[in-house]
Amino acid sequence: MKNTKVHWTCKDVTRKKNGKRGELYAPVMVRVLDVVEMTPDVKLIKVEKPKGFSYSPGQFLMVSVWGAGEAPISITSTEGVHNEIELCIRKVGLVTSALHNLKPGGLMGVRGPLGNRFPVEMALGKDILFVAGGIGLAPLRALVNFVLVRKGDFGRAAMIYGSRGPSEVLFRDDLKGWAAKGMDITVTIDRKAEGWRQNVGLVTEFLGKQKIPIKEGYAFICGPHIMIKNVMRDLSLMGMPTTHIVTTLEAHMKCGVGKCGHCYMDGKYICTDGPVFEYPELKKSGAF
Amino acid sequence: MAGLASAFGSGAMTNSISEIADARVIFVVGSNTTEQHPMIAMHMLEAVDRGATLIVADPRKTQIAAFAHTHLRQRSGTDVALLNGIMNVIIGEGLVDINFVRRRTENFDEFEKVVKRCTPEVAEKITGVAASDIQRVARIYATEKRSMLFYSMGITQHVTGVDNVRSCANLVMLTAHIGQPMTGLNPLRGQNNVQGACDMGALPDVYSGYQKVADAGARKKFESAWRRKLPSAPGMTMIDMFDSAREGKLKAMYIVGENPVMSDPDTSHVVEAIRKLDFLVVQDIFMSETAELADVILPAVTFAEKDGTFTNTERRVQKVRRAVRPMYGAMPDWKIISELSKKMGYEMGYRAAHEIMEEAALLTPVYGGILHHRLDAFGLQWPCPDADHPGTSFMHRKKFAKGLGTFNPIEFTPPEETTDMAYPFILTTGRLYFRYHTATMCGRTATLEREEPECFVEINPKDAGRIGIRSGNSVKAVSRRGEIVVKAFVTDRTPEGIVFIPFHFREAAVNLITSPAVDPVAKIPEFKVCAINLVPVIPKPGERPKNHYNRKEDLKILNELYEEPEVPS
Amino acid sequence: MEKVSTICPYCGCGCGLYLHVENGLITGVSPSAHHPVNHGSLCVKGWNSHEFVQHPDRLKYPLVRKDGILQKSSWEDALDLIASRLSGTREKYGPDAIGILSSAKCTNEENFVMMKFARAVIGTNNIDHCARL
Amino acid sequence: MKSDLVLSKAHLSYWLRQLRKEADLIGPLRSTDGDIVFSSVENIHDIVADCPANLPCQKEFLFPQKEEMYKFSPKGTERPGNHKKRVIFGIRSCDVSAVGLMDTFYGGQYEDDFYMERRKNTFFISIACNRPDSSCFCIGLGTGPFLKEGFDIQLTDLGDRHMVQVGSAKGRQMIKGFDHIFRRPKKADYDDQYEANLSSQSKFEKRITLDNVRRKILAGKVPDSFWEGVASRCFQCGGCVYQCPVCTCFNVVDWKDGGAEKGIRMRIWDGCMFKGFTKMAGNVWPAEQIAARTKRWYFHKLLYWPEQSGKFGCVGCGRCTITCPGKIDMATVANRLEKKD
Repeated sequence: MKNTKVHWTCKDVTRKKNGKRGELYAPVMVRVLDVVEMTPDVKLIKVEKPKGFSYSPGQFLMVSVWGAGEAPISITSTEGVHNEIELCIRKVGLVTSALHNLKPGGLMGVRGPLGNRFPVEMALGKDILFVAGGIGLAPLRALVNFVLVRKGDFGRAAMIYGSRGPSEVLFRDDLKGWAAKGMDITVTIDRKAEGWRQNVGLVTEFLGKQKIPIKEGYAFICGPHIMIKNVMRDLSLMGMPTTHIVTTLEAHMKCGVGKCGHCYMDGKYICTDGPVFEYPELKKSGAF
Repeated sequence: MAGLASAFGSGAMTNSISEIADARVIFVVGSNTTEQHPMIAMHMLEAVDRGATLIVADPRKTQIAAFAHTHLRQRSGTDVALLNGIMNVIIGEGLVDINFVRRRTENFDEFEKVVKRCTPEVAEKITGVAASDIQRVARIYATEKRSMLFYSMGITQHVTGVDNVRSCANLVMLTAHIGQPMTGLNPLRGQNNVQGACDMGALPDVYSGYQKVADAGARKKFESAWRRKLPSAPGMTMIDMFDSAREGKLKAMYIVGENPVMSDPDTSHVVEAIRKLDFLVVQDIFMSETAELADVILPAVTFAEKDGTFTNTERRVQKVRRAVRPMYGAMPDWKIISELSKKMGYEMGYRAAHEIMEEAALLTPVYGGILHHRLDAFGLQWPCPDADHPGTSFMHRKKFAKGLGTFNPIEFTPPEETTDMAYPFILTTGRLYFRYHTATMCGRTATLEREEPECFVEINPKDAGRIGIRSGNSVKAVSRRGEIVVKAFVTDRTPEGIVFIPFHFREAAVNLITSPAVDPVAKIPEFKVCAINLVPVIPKPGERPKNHYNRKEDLKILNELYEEPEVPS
Repeated sequence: MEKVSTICPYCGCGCGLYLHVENGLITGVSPSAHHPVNHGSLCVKGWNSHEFVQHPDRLKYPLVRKDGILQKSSWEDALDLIASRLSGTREKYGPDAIGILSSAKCTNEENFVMMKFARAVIGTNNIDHCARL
Repeated sequence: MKSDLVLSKAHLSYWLRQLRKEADLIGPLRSTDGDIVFSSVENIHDIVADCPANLPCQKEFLFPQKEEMYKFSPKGTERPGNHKKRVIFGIRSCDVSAVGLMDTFYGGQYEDDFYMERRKNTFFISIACNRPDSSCFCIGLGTGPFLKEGFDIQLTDLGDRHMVQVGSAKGRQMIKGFDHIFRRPKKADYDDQYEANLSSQSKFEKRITLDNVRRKILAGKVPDSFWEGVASRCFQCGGCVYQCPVCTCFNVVDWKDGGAEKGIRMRIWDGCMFKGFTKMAGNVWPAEQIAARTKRWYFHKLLYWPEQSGKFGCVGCGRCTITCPGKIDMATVANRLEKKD
């Protein structure tokens, strides 16, 4: 098991030819196949996969609606598991509101896939802890599905997923499916809610309660900035080597290809150097 | 400008912006200069770098106040008491320039009587500024020779606005800080061409160049040039017009490039007045709240599509040049009015903007030499009486425009609205750096729009603690006239008891709650003082965070899902 | 590429700036290096003062309210309507039943024409602007 | 690759006039207000060739402040594009160096087609700087006043003639077919060039070694309080970013034409000095403090540029010195840091 080579479902993205050669900012129009309302302000939008399009867990798309603008959205589907590209979109601004108005059959523009991927090969044969907060489950879902279809290549998998309230728990079917595949799942909500018999509290309170050996395990984290910061710190204090802690960051982006400068942070472009970072890279910056 | 005119005979910045850097003392009253007139603040900062003393009097801790050597945080609406206190010290300590007062001014004795009563201690009680600070500022200001005094809307937008300005004028005359470079009394005008609009006589009582309509001589001159009989009684100010419309007397209005629905105090009254009109024409570049109520809307052009002149706050008349053709089907305002006049049986016959200026120069003594062909290379500063005159960088040299400068005895009167148990906070309104007026222009500029996307209320940490709010919380601001909901922004920029709300935002139009009180002379609304209460807005249970998916079956599914997770092998 | 020297439309400082024009489109702004007020600087509003000029939200044609709804009109019709309504009001209620608000954003020439219009054409001194705000 | 020629000043206008037949000729002209501006040349003799070095920035010709990217409508999208050929005469060495930095930035892994298209069509005739302004400090950075490479054509004023150095294929294109006006330089020409070079160097008022500054920052000798002091004077005008020939940040904005589904997508200059620059959807503001933003601008130019490309993200043009209303420009700050211990 230890020596099994992971068979990547895709090649690494060639960094130049996105869309037509030379048109860096021209979105490719894709058709919306299905729209699933997950919570009051989160929708799962499934779009057709353009020919020759290939991506890895952790990458994102610049999604574009003419007249509203563009926004970076991480891909939540997994190649080889899903036929379509799935995007999990929370309504927060102009672009995401426009996306929420899309109906099946409508068109949206995409550019990508952009950014790096989760370096999951480093966790081969090891146990993995996923820590997600809110919409942060979306990028991790791609990785979880990736790992679970290659169950033999990895050790145990566990997840802590924090949500604001019961109604905001995303991907319920997936959670159920993962649990069925043997994943240890802890779902927690921030504050007590009527009728909720599950965990209450921040994700950090549940760290170390899984059957994952902290010192050898690997952690993949995504969520709000403050959650990422605390989880990374706590895990490293609990003894997880910092190189085993990986996160993916969200940032304001206008181009997605390292030109517009909006996501620039301490010498790194989140769009091209990230969005996936290992803890040591981030520790240098004051933000973490 | 009424205050300045009654003291000096002319209402404008007496000195020039380029003199600021060489001043020794800069006294700024009621002006958030770094944010509202950044390029003037740049000169002030330069002066400070060269060793000048900067004194700022403003209740709020603005950025310019952070550079001040002395920051006086007087209570809102107590400027007269503060200035009288300062002048009391100047008189009491013998710092008055008595030669200047004797030669160049009148009515000093009356004035002295009033100021005598306002000792620094009395002023301290009213303003909350320590008597020692008042004394220090008085000494600094009076003893340096190159002292410039600046003021802005923080002085004028009060019921006592004219009094405030007259007090400033008194201070300047008392110390002879006028009629020389690097001195003077300098109002910083808010909009690009307010000065020009006043100069050109867009006022109910004067023609261009402040020639009174009631003055038969002036009227005759205009009548003969325009070949029409002109009315002699002064007309209505804007505030009067809306009052008159509400009473059903004013029947039609023609509004050019203004948005009174947003910018005027007590919005609901303005809307009511406009709805009563038989006919409203609005001429503007974008759709505005006022235009939405109009019967006819005419598309005008922006500064980039027309020729003409703007007069800045230092009286500099400068050329605006057409850069692009008028967009779409829009026309310059002067052309529209010209066309309309023709249809109403009066042929103006202008073919270009410079022809209008030629006529204005002919009829306006202070603009006598302001002709377009002379304005390349940064314009000319009026008074510029003839075509050879080089313009005037500082005014009132050797004598005031009206002859002798007049001291006006000013007693302190409290603002129209004072706080009480029900309305314990003083609300002051104003602009933000990234925004401008009612946001028709900056709202369509990506960088500006992004920086301050939503309305807020600045509140002191102590007050915030007392009513139990934190930054980001929603608060309801309630006055005797209405209420708006805004986000709280807790900061010590604003002193205790005072809160600040910017007026640019349509969603939270602060003028729904501001006071309709106006200065009796200048008719400037009291935007800077109004009593309000702040009430935290607590989201009702189930409202936010939205929980309408929190149905029983949902919970059941979730509970079942995780109750007995399968243990991984 | 042309550079047109003009004055900033925002506050009363009256900073000198250049509008950059290419093929009839305004592509940028730069400060006047020797202007006595701004000496090669501008504030954020000045730097972005070009953007709203060619915004598609601009009013494009006269609008006249018909049956309660604002409808597109020609200049000719709109001006005819205004002329007849203003003349009618003046005849019925006298010139002082008409009020005119000029603008601090308009040029001197336009303000002069507005005041001439109010005083000579309408015959009222009811003219003012938002100087007080 | 490189070749040197001499052009009599009497022939300069002839040469430029011939070049103008093929392209839009842009040069430094005197405006109605007396400022020098770069704009299309109508009359060749209006060009002010020997003005001081504090010229407006050439960045707008390659990366305009507002640039239409796409026009969209229900029928589809259209890319307006810019194929206009331009010869820009009279930029200085610092700006030529800045164009080099821009090329690295906008090229690379992802190539910015909007920039590259303009770049491809732009030809520079630069002037080796013999009249540095008091704000200039290229001399400490090697980005001027005289360049050894990186230019298309570099002119050096030798009194009655110009030394014409050709440094690129575009440069060769511009002299092609003009053998009748150029001649090979003689020793005396090189002597004069050396002399011009020497005299220019002595005219610089500022000598700033950014390397010292960088080392100080890296050694942790610059506390945050220093940056807070700098930031307290920031007017948030964005002038430093807008005027910097190396700053490249932009925002992308969609303008919709009323209710219709048509409009334009354009990019406009943006700056890291603005609070909203890093604001994320849903009103999340990562870099709230002005000090953090100010620091970022300096760190990008002083630390990260060298880290990534071996060159400072500053060419010493001194434009921020002229434009900054708070006087917290690169030269002033670097000077203060250099003196600090």
